[in-house]
Amino acid sequence: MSTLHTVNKSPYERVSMATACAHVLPGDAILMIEDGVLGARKGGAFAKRLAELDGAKIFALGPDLAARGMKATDLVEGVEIVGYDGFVDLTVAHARVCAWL
Amino acid sequence: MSTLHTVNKSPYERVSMATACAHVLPGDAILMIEDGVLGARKGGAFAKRLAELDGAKIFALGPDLAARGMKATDLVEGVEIVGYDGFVDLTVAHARVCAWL
Amino acid sequence: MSENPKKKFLYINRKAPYGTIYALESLEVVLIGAAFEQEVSLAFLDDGVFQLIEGQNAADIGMKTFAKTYRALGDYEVRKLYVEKESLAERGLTAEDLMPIVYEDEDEDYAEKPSIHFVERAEMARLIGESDVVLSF
Amino acid sequence: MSENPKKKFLYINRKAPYGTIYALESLEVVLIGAAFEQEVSLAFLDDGVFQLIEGQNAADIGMKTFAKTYRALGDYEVRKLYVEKESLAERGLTAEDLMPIVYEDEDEDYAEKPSIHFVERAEMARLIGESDVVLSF
Amino acid sequence: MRFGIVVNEGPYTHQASDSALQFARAVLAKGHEIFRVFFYHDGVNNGTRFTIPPQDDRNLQRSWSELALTRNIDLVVCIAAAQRRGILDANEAKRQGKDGDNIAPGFRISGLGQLIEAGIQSDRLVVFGD
Amino acid sequence: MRFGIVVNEGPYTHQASDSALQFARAVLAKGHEIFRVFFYHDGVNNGTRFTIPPQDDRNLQRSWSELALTRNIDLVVCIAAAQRRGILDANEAKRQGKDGDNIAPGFRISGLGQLIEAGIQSDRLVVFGD
Repeated sequence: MSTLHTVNKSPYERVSMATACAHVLPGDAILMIEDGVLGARKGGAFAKRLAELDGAKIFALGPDLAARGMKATDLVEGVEIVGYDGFVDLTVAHARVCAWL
Repeated sequence: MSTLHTVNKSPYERVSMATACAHVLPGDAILMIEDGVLGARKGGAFAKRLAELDGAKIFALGPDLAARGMKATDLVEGVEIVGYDGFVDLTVAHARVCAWL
Repeated sequence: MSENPKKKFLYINRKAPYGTIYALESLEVVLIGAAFEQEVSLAFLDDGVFQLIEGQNAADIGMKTFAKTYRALGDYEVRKLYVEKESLAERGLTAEDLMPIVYEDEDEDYAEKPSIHFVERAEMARLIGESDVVLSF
Repeated sequence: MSENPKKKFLYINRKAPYGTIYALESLEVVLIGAAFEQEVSLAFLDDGVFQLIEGQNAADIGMKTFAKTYRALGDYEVRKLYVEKESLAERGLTAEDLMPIVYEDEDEDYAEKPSIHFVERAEMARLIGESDVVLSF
Repeated sequence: MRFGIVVNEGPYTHQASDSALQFARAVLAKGHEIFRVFFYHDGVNNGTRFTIPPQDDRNLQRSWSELALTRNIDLVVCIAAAQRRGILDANEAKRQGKDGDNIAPGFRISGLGQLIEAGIQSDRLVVFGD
Repeated sequence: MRFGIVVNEGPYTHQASDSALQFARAVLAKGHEIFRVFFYHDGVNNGTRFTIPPQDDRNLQRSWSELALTRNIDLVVCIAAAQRRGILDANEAKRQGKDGDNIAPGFRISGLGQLIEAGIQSDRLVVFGD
């Protein structure tokens, strides 16, 4: 009965991604969409925070990454890229969706 | 030729107030308006940051404080309360206004 | 809706009042939603805790002081308001800074009971994980 | 406007592109503003530095990739783009991650020169303090 | 599965409407069902037929209207939020004494109860916002 | 002194329009001059006459219109931003083949150059936004 957490804002602008990370349970997943994908960049100050997260998988929306010039090799290790179809699958695979707006 | 910096968002939600504080010059002033006044509360995590700021005066808009239930005694020491008329005077007293949106 | 089992609705309030309309319009959903007889909880975390501050007066910014509506929630059978302790502490707030919100317990001779429950972050995470529908604005 | 002395306009870009429209609509102001022959500088700090990232492609989110417009700024006599070093570093970015933006210097036989200048935070603060008009979106 | 989708922001300014639209199309492409798309807060501004985006840009209102008309998706604009922001259908305009309306094809104006109902009737409710 | 004021957000959703209005009134009360109020981004949504706020709430469009009509303040809505968001005057509606318009009294639609001009002609430019 896990939760899919969506985060759509940069962790460098807003607190929402940090708050989402602080409220995941084992088995949950975080999906970065829109400006949220900026948090997935390797070498950024927020990367450490993501690395500390255990028990939750992290996904980033591919079309949003591409828009922002981010390639798979730019991402923190362990972040998985999905498309809109994968986004739908994630909502099905988890019992509920919590949007951290 | 100093600058009036306006900040309208809570420092607990967004980075804008921290960025404003990092870009003031001696003689500048910061005016907290709207949700920005939430940063003026004594005892909050952001209060330390404000205390470190020297060379710039800090103002908070009274009507916005009142809306949010904040009294003069709730504020970090040194924060001065002004009304909309004082806001106008501050824009006149400084050479330019920089809004940290 | 009577053929369906009740669902657990969780409203997540993370935004300060007045600077944006989200707190007010979220409350309007809660009031309408009360008529649907679902299980309703409200979560207040991050800047959402500022919604419950005592002594709000928005007259001089030209807005309605809608804070009193939270006090009426008990009459709408909305009696579970969870406030995150860590969010309060980070903002220099304590329980005493919030308005008292109570409901009348019809099972105990209409005794007034507090609607606000202060929870740790881990408990808040569990609340999310036990909900059927999470509404955030 | 010819009777007035030129003013120093500073456009502050602090928001990431695509997630919101501010970066795009700010750029539209810069392009229109170029016709007014004022002194124009653009500041990129905080998430605004993401506007200049190389390799943007917004096709799959259904939007226009407007990044190439920054490269055309030189033709509009907009040749001073200041990027804050601390903002880049915090986000794990270096100068090599940004697109090259150049202008042709008519005083030096149209030699291509970089429009982007990397500045420390203190220098960015001075730039603000030397402006006549600060536009932020 | 049956989805409810909530859109809290207007077109173009925030990506919410774009993301919701792409998500809705993916839901349908996967063979799932959309019970309702509910437009709240500034999201009601997606429902005006008066927008004229630049020629080389997407037209979000038209895309939503097409989804409603070709796939029979229920697009509901919250009446209270719509009144605050100036989105009217012919009925509302008449009732409120306004001299025109601007609702786009495929959108209908209704109450907040439709949002709660979407929460009850859908297997998943997905919210897009600022 | 002469002021330019910029409003980047629509009514009610963000406080920007309220703050700008209170600031504008204070500017005039102090005997200063307002060269222009420029509405950009979602700020253009302040200029629709279709809003119907709740009876016990403020009416921002009416307040702006009153300021324009009683104090002769120039309220300019950016045309490009307005087209994206569905704010039209009668001329634009006709030119674009739209079947109605929604501009409020006292507002006029014009180009972005009016913003730059406000920056040039005003002693202080004050921006309100999200």
